[in-house]
Amino acid sequence: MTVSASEIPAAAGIISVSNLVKQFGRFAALRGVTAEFDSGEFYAVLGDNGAGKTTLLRALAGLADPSSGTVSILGQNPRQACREIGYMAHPSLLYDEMSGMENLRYFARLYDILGDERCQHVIRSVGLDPGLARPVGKYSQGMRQRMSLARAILHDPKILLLDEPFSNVDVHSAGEMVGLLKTMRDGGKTIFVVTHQAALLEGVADEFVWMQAGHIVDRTRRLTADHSEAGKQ
Amino acid sequence: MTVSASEIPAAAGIISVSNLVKQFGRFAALRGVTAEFDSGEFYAVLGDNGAGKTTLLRALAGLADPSSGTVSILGQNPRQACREIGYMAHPSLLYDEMSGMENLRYFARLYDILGDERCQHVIRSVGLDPGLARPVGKYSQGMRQRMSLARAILHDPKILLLDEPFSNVDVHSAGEMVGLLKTMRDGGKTIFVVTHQAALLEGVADEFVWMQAGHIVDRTRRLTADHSEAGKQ
Amino acid sequence: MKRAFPIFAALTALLLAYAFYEAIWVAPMERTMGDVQRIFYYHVPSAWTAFLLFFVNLVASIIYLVRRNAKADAVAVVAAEVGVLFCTVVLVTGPIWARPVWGIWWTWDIRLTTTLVLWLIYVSYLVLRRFSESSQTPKLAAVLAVLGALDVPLVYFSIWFFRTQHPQPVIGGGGSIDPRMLHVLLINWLAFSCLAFLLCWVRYRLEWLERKVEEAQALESLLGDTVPSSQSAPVKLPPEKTQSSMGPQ
Amino acid sequence: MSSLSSITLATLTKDIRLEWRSKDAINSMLFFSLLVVVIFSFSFDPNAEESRQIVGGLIWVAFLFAAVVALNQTWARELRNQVLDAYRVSPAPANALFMAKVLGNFILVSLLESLMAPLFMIFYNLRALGPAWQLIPVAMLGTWALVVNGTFFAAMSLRTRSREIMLPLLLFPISIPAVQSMVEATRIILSGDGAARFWIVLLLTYDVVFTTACLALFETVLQAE
Amino acid sequence: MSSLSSITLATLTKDIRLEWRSKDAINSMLFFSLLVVVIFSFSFDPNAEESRQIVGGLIWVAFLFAAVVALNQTWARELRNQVLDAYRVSPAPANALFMAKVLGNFILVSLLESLMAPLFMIFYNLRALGPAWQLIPVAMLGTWALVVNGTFFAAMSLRTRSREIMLPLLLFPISIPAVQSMVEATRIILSGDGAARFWIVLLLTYDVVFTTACLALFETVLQAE
Ligand code: HEM
Ligand SMILES: Nc1ncnc2c1ncn2[C@@H]1O[C@H](COP(=O)(O)OP(=O)(O)OP(=O)(O)O)[C@@H](O)[C@H]1O
Ligand SMILES: Nc1ncnc2c1ncn2[C@@H]1O[C@H](COP(=O)(O)OP(=O)(O)OP(=O)(O)O)[C@@H](O)[C@H]1O
Ligand SMILES: [Mg+2]
Ligand SMILES: [Mg+2]
Repeated sequence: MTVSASEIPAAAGIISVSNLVKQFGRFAALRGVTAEFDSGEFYAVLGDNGAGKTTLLRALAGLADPSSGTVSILGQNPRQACREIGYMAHPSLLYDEMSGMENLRYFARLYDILGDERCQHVIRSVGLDPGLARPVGKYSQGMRQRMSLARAILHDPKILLLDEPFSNVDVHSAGEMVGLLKTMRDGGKTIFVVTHQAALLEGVADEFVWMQAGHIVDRTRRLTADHSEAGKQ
Repeated sequence: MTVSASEIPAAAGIISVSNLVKQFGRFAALRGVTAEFDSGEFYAVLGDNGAGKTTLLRALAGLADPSSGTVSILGQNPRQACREIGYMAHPSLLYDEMSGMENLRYFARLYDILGDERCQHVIRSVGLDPGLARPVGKYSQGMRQRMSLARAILHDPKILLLDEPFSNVDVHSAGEMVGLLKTMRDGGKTIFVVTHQAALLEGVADEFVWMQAGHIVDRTRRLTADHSEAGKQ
Repeated sequence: MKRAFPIFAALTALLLAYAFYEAIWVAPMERTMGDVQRIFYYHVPSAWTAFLLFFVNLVASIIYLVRRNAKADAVAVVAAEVGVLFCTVVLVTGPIWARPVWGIWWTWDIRLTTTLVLWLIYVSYLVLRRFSESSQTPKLAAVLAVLGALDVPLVYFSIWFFRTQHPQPVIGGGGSIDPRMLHVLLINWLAFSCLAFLLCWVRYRLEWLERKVEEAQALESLLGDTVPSSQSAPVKLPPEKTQSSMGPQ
Repeated sequence: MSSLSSITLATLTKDIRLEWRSKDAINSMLFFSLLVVVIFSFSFDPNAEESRQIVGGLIWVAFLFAAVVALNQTWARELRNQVLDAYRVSPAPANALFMAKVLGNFILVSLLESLMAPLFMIFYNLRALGPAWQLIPVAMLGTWALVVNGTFFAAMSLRTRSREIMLPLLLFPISIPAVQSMVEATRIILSGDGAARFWIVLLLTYDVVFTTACLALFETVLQAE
Repeated sequence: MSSLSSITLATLTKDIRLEWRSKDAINSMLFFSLLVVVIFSFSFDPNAEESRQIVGGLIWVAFLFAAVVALNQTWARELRNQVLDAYRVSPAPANALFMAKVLGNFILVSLLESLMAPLFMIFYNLRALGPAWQLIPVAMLGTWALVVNGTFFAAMSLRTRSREIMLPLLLFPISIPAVQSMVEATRIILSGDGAARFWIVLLLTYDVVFTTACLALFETVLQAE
């Protein structure tokens, strides 16, 4: 598959979402999202509070059943493609009482990964020490976010979905995480990052996806100031 | 009381903290903080995760009993001075099931404020509509943060303690809230804002208070890049 | 279709009135119990109707689980609601009847107990629907309906073996019922079934409309913070920023 | 003092208004107590003479379990967005909050009891042989005892891990004399042999002692963080 | 299938290891059951001949309430940092998680019962007049019935408001035949009149039916969000 360089991505993407609607009672968080996303790109998903960013990510991860519309990942539905998806939410998705290594060892079992090497490798790759005996609950916020990322990439997925990985993280740790993500994108992964701190991803992300009120209102190659006008269309 | 213009504030401040230590089990979140803060200033409290910012604010509000050291506010202890303190935490401190007006009406009773005028006035002053019947739980994050601020300023306190008022708020709402705070500072209030988005307060805050590992490591008039070196002292 | 409803409603009302007349004035008086026995014509038809509705609920729930058909789910709710209503009628008329006849309000007779448990199960079904927060309420409710239905035969056996001293049914097993009484009973049953169907119809239409409205509202409402953001954040607050600026664009 | 009672009233009104709006707690509690009664009558065959003898104990144990579930919800609303902190930074007296919660719980638990008691009567075919009116002060004093301590301990268990389980762990040991008095008084009244006065006086003493103690100590519990 | 059992085992081991590390749940549960026994013996005079007759009911009601408290904690750990989502995005089968939780709860509740049963024996001076060994299958089948349904309904109530109260509201109505069978079987064995076989078979049927149904439906419940 060739990655199109134009503003509008090629039709045959790794992820394709068509007319996605997600309704919560009297409120629709997604209101007909149609989009294609390409392999090996770094997408930054931006938008106001309540725009539907988290909901979109959860629908891509197969955690939220769409009310209507379809999500197709590598031609399958998200549940079938789950081995290719790494998901990192705002909460850590880790057991606070276990050490990082114990956590990963457990999640490795869920993916049928045997042996400790993979876990150790992943922990090292996010810049932590696999020998750390401290339970995750006692990690600092920055360390916890890294460990959470380690869990998401444990099974070497093709697609990474990260929800506000830098929120409540200090500037220094955030910078390091961005570097890490960049390396992974360069290694061929498709990366989605939801964030309110778009400036952190300037020059790193390949495409900025602007959401508003349950729609994708714009997709830009650069973090331009004119997205808000696009939003008003 | 004259407000000193020098880097080190005058000794006779509106708030004085001496040798404050706050211990949680085996961990000290504050490790001997000594500081004076002046009336009518806008303080931005910055620092890494776990630096002790929230703990300091809670100690100032009288919500956390210091393990040792003293906090004096207008010469009294924080509990006695509670009528002069407005506190806004990260959670909204509001009842989700009641409308904004109903919430404020209840909190007004706690401060012996009778009549609806004050509540209406405060809600208007944060840019919301007092007639809004929707329960606070259905407000957007930005509206909720405003209403939370309204609760904090309801009894017209001299001192405002705000913990991450802009976190998870989109850029637009955050900008509006900064404007509001600036107006209040100009109206003579002393304001403390804890935040990770220091850039928002550049040119607005009178002083940046840098915290690290339970200490105040620096206080600067401007948001300089050399704070990290100060931190390493 | 539009006209069918009022016609059916009118017919049901007529039938109910006729059944009432039959039950109170036409049916013969029972020898030992006297007039109290006339509760019979409300008690038994309500029970039969309730059972029928619970069965409908089960079938609809299974259809929902298999097909994920929203209409089946709506039918399931409606059947459960109206079924609980009729079951309540049984549970109220029963003791009213029991008090003068047996001298007690309640006994752990097999029929009484199974009715009570059935009522409890379907009330818990309604409670679950009410308390469930997610958009997946129908799935959870359908699951509970299936488990609840599985429980009923087991309840029956556990009571059947245990509570031996239940009083004999007034009208002994099988055909010893007075044919005139049977006639009135059947008329009442027909009337009650029509009433139940009517209630279900109304509730179903309401439920379906409500869902449609919800769906439409959902796509329009801008409950979230949807003020168009601008990069150059205005530091000055707009003078009176009220609801109107957040209304539908 | 006037501020105390006016804030108590404001808080109580607010709680009742919120409850009225959703009716969640009351509905689920009513159904729960109904279930407790039914489960009890399945476990203790109401036709057996023996169960009839100990129904005083049954009733109170059932009330106790239902009350614990209700009491566990007491502070849920104040915790949701840490609203309790807003109360703590205000000049309002701690006891106003406590009294409002106690009164609210008292109303709720009394409501539950007035539903469950008739059901027990029906299922177990009860008829009081002693002076039945005395059951009312017994029930009220007993409920008050449970509710005062329960509200207090619910506030204490806010600061602990696994909050729901803490409440009974704290409440049950302290409530034993109250439970004992309630059970004995009820048994005496229902069976009609002897006078329940001793037990009623004991309950009254228990109530006075613990209400005073809780009022004296609640400020400390509330401000502990 | 091998992945099912290996993941079940991994999850169970993890839960037991975590529990062993803090011992929170088990300690508080033990203390809670002790309290229940004590409260019961205060409410139902153990010397009275009548209480002795209905002790089968007493034991099972006590177990039921203790079990509900334990079951309510089942998913607490998975909810804390939404770890459940991590499970849901993984390819691991839903039933592995369910079986691990059921087995964990079964171990926990059995532990509680083996502590409480001797206490009841001591307090109430019990001696089984029938074949006492039959109490063991009754207890095991009964516990399994409570635990399978309880774990399932605890997962269902995750998606509801006021989660703690929902569990008994869903569990009690459905458990009535199981409770009934346990109580009757225990009564028969303790008093020695008649054979408990019918009840044991009924319990077994109940267990088989509901275990199958829960396994068939758990995936739906887990993936509902
Ligand atoms: C106390 C609560 C009572 C409840 C919950 C109750 C429940 C029911 C139910 C569910 C049925 C229909 C079941 C079937 O057809 O097999 C039924 C039928 C009937 N009930 Fe009741 N009942 C109660 C009291 C009474 C009393 C006091 C009497 C009269 C003494 C009575 C007489 C009958 C008769 C004659 C029938 C229909 C004949 C039959 O099917 O055997 N019921 N009842
Ligand atoms: N489970 C839910 N039930 C009801 N409403 C929900 C639920 N989840 C999300 N919503 C609503 O859907 C809308 C979109 O939510 P979402 O979390 O996707 O926004 P977001 O873009 O991630 O916002 P934020 O920047 O605040 O994280 C919000 O208005 C939210 O209130
Ligand atoms: N109740 C508590 N019990 C134990 N430790 C606590 C408690 N509250 C805070 N801490 C610890 O104290 C330290 C300082 O916490 P604090 O919340 O003040 O940090 P902060 O500067 O506000 O950080 P952040 O930017 O993440 O909000 C942290 O390491 C935290 O883990
Ligand atoms: Mg989000
Ligand atoms: Mg903080």
